[in-house]
Amino acid sequence: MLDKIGIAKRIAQEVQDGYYVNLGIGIPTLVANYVREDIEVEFQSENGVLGMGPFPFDGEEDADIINAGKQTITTLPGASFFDSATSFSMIRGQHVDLTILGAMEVSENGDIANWKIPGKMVKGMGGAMDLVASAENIIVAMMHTNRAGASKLLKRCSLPLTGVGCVKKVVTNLAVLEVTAKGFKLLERAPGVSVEDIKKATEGELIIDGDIPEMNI
Amino acid sequence: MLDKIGIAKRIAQEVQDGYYVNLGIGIPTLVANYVREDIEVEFQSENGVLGMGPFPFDGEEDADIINAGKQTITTLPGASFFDSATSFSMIRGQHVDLTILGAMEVSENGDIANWKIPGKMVKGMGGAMDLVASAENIIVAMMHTNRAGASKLLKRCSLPLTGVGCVKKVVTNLAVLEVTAKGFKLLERAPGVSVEDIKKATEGELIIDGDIPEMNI
Amino acid sequence: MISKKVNNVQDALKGVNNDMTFMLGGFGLCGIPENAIAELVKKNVKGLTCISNNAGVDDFGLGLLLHGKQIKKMVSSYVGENDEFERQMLSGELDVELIPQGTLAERCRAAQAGFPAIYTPAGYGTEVAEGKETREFDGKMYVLEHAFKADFAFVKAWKGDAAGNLVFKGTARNFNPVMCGAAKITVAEVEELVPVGELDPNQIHIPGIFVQRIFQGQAYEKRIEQRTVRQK
Amino acid sequence: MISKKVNNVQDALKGVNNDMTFMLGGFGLCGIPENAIAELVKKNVKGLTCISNNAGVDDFGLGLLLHGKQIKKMVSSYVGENDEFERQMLSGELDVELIPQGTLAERCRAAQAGFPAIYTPAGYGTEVAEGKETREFDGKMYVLEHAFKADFAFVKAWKGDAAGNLVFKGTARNFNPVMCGAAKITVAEVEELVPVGELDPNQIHIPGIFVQRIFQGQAYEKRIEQRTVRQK
Repeated sequence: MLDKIGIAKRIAQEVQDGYYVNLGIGIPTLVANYVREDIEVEFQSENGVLGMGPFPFDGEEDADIINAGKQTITTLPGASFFDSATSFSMIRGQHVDLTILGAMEVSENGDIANWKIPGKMVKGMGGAMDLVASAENIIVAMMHTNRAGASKLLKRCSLPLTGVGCVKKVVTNLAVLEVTAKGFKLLERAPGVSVEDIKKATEGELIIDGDIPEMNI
Repeated sequence: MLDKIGIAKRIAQEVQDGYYVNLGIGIPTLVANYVREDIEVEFQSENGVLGMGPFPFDGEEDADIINAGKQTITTLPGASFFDSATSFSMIRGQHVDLTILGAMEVSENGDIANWKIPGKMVKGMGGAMDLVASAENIIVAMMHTNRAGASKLLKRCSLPLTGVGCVKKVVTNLAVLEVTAKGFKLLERAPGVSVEDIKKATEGELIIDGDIPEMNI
Repeated sequence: MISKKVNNVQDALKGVNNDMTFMLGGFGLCGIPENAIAELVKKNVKGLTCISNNAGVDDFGLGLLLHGKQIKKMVSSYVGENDEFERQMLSGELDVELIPQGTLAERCRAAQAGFPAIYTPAGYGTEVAEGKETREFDGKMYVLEHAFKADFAFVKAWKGDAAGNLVFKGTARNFNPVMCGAAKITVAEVEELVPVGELDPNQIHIPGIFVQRIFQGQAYEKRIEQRTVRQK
Repeated sequence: MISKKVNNVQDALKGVNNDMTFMLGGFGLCGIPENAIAELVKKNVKGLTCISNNAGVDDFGLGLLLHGKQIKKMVSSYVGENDEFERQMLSGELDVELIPQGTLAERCRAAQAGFPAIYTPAGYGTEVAEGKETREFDGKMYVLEHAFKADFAFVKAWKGDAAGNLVFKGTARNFNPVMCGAAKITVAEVEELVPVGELDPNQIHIPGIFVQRIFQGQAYEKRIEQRTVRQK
């Protein structure tokens, strides 16, 4: 079973040379730390920066240079700043190659819910609805089950949706799954996790085709 | 009766302090030379410049700095360059206060035709259709009649339209006319031109209300 | 050169009134019009509709207007980080319309550029699209979203000149440029009002035609919401 | 940093083929991709559809492609200044679609930004709107115009870097920025390819994400169409 860092490490393997990547808040943000060093990747943040670097050194932070999580950041050579319309031109226009974001629920047809829980304070969707409606390549990073032990990979999402039929891949603490026309296709098991464990934790249609390899992290 | 320069001089009186102005090719271009010197006006050209100045001195022309007529120009302090989408945001978004352009025909309801003569080589509308569809304040500069002596102020345009119901004012070699719901309202006569002369030269509905003053140029 | 310069924030906010709709630039607390917000607090105008990506924090940014119960409705994409906001929203005192961030940006840009509405894929199939027209183009579904209408846009730039030309810095740019010219009156406050002619005409982010009033801002706090650093 | 740099115009034009649709930046002869056009002439690709505000003059710009009868269709707003163009159009060899200049710009921008279509007032009530959907918003009529689809966009910038970032000069900017990222592959040629990091991130007109290939252009002629001067 993976922890959050494990999930981030596994997703980092999906990042390919030449990719522009948008990382959501939470586990997705950690992915940046584990991308192979021999490939070139640029990180976009929807508040208006391309070519984000690491956090600034203590004392060098600039209030005018932040990411979409409102964290102070730095930029790398080749970076650029732009306005919000241009930023979403990159996203809506499918110039960003990979979007990684967290979710509360994913359904077997690729719907995602990650912005609202009825009855609780709603903070808003931020850029998530634009990202999921536009990105061609969306990977969800999340725990396989919620704190009560209920599956987050469902037949149908119970929470208000963020987007429909958009998720391509899900990486959880238990497994890597591809969203196909027939449901969640199990691709890999987390270390020490059995196919049976994954079956039990998955409410949506689970497709098990032949031997399922263990992840190589 | 006015010549082209006279028409330009009369239109220049319509330009008010604080106006952003877009000038078409031909007579409209001349208007810039006769704007009062005690007011502040900025000229926009739809190829992407705001704050145009006079032509450059001989030897100082820059191939990268032209107006929409493809003429080499200069810029004044406070000028800016921008892309074509931004340029038409200024026009479509009604940030340009006054548009002055030439026409082949204007109808009594404010339609304008100035881009195409069937059977002849068509050069295109350039930015004219965007300008006339968006501008709140459009003044047409033209001769009252064509070379054959036929009126260019018509009940209905005979040529393919550039825009519908958009012209607010027409300044010709004979008169200044306002386009109203009831037709062309005669506002001023050119020096030495009688109301009768204007009547004869106007095919569209002409409204003559009281004494018509002579222009003061 | 048409001058847009006004002497101070008081002159810049002339005509501001109760029940108006405002656009306010900024993302989080980054690039917000601090001077305009402070003056709106002083003027104590009420019943406002505010279009702004975020709603500030409890004691800064739009949180200051929320504190005085000046805002009737917020149109935003993300409104966390603000307890008073949550209280007013849950009690029903505050009306909140949440819309996707890219939609918010483009509805501003539509107003700026004279487009009545846009088709965006964002929110299709979600409650954001409820009651809205949807339409298929090339096998993909889109939602029709209308241009905003606002009385004032308050934006903050890094540098500007009397002609109204603006240059922004870093990610403090964000929504500020798309709000310029998107309201009846655009008020720009700048950290540095430079002499006309000093800004390179080639490097102006917003030409002055989109700005009606500009003034030299004072005493910028530029608060950082999430100070994240690494050690040397 | 993701490098977009290619060594020369030949590499930049790999994949270019007969019957493709191209976008070409420039207004008149100002800011046109001279190197790409010259190479297209050499490659002698035929049956092209070219989206470009103008069609060059007889012996320069797109006129060079017209001369070789390489263009099947032009989509432009203004095509004067070109005798060969007129001859081919009147003889029926060349198909011409004339559209308003602002519509042309925005149909490019729609493709760049992922919008399927836009509503513009330009051309309503004219033959440009014939056969197109029209619609009223707030008492004003608009025409629905669709995003362009193109295989290559050829643009010309003043400065650029290997990351694909571009800076334009003066009115040579024009349609170039709105065409970046509006085709499957955007090829940028620059007068000066500068080291990565030299361009101020705050002053980049087009971020590299919108550009797939960039190369150092050669021997720019930058011809002036209407040399207008005054005497000292």
